[in-house]
Amino acid sequence: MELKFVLESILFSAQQAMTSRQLREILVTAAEQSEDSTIKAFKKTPVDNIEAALEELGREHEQAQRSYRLTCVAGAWQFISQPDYAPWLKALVGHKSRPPRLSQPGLETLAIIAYRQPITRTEIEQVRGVSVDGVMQTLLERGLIEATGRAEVVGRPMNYGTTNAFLEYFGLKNLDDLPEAEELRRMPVEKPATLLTVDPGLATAPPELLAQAESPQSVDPALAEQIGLPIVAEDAPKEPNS
Amino acid sequence: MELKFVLESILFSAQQAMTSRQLREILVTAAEQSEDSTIKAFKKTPVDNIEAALEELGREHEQAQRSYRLTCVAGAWQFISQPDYAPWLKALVGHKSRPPRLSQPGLETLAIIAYRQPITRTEIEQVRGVSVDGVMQTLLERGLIEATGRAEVVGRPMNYGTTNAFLEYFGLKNLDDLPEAEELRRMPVEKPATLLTVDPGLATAPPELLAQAESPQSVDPALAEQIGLPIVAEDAPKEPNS
Amino acid sequence: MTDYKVKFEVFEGPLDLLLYLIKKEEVDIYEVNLTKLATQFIEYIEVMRMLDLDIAGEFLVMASALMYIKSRELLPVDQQVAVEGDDEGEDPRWELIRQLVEYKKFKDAAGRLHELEVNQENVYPRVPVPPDFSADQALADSGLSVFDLINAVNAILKRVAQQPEQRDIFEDQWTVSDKIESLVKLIAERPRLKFSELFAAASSRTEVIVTFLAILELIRLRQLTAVQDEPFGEIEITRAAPQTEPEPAPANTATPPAGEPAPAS
Repeated sequence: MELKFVLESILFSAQQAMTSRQLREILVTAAEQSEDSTIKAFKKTPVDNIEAALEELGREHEQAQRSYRLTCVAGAWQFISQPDYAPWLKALVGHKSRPPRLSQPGLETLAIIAYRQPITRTEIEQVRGVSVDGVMQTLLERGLIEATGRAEVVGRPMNYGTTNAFLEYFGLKNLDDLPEAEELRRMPVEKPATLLTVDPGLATAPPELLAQAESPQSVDPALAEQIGLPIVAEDAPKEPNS
Repeated sequence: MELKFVLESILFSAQQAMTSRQLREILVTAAEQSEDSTIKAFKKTPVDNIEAALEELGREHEQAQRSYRLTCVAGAWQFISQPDYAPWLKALVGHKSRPPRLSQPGLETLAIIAYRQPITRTEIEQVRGVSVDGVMQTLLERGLIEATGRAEVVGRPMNYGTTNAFLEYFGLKNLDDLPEAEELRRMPVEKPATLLTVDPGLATAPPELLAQAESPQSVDPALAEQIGLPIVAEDAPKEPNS
Repeated sequence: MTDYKVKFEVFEGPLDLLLYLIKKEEVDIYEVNLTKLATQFIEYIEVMRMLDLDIAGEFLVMASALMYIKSRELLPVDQQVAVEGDDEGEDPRWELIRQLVEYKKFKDAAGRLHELEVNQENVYPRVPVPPDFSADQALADSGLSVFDLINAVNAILKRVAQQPEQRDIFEDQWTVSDKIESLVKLIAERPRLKFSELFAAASSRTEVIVTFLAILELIRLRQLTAVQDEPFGEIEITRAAPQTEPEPAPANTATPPAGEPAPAS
């Protein structure tokens, strides 16, 4: 019976991280409860030997390259799974996964709304050159944008703007705090008297609209990054995670 | 990301043994909650692949010869400790609560049912040579056996078979995992080519002596001991095989 | 006294008794002298009767069967053949041996099941605590995002970069786990620290990064909490609520006597 395997078996079944001293207590308890000389032999194991065995175990499990490791944090040893497998473990424990991070169209649309609010759906579509119905729906559901009133144009369409949740989501103090705000605000979106300025046959916005802006294509990922929009979304605003 | 390691990580963190179907559900749930293509890729993993990966994992952990291994009991996979380390785990988590061990008649009856199922009560009694009423009752109450239908013979008696609880109690993967399964299942005892010729001897006790059940007064147990009978003192036993 | 009785506990039935007798003779079941066996069996039944034991009906049935076999053995061989007939299944000797062989197999199987039963008592399934993803929320709970922290670290890195190149030799002296340990000690002494203070002594880019990773790990493990009293104010690090600390107090109650010999490991 090798000390390291005895320790391994204890740590593998333990409900919490254990220090070498706690492990030693288990060795002592087992020795006292048993008549077996093999088990009694571990009673007087010095803490130093336990620590050396733990280090060796840690290295072995590191080298084994499995889905879990034996780690030591602040002197306490514990088997933990590798972070790569978190998505499945969340599914296992029924952890309500956070809403998935915003999609690229979502981020672009949000950026347009943030910098040009209040803005109508049609105006957003002018910039993006594509329909934004689905994306708007998602942003509304996640509480990042809201209807702010009606635009004083033909048909009186809804105006949209960002919410406080939006500020929280991106850790912003206020809208002025948006990075490079000046530049983006200059991006022209005409407030047309007539609603149809986009050629319905075109899949993308007329180039001249965008050419005037500093950004080449609508809002590309690089820009989103530049303005500090996190690529990985943190938690959803409205839903305090359980 | 290898399937087997994903499965391993789930089993490593699971609170109970899991079947390949349950594991598959976790893969599906994780895929639905994620936007990551790596995670989504496991959504349609066939159960067959999962089972093959589990078998491989089981072999790997067997070969690793550590203090624990991955087992499959009644179709559900779980990490368990090697029995050698029980003294320390006892010290760590205390005694396991387990139903009392089965009696000898219980084990014999269970063995007959396990290897010969489906089997009727009469067939069991033919093998054991004694009544099994009390024993069957106990086994049924403990959920180790169950009625599986009726035999297509005169009187249509009940057939009995073992349950999943039986596999779990003995730590068996399935019925093929029973010790010497092939030999004991449905194998008729072969009659040898020649039976040994038995020398005629003298009868010591005429049959009529046995037929009349006339017993003398109770006899000193020392007499029984003298002729090598194992004896147990007890008050008024009704059922010798309970 | 009628309530005092002696009971055969060990024999499960007549077959069990026969196996016992065969074992005593140290012969194979197929080679057993059935006449002798019958004699011994009946002797046992006699003793049981003398002891006023409850003799189960099965024992008496078996005794009769043995008597029958024995009586047939007494007949001349030519008459035996006539009695046996053509159907070998009806040979009572074979029938008994078949039964004994079969019963023996299951008795042995029962023994193996018992071994498995005992083995299972010593098997402990791993029952881990469920993975706790609420720890991921530690940051969110504090109203901070990881970006706030990165931002703060960035500022510190810039400051370090502005310092003249110095002590590059010591670049690699820190590991994350070293830092974790020193932070745990520090936070034990001073429950509330300014984020920037933790980096005050940092002399290299590596050390800043290592310190930062250590803080993140401790926050994840719920050892530390990051708080910010006002938006964009100074971030402070405090000890987390104690209930989830992985190292409970009893750890210190172990008293390892020094200098004791180690067991062979």
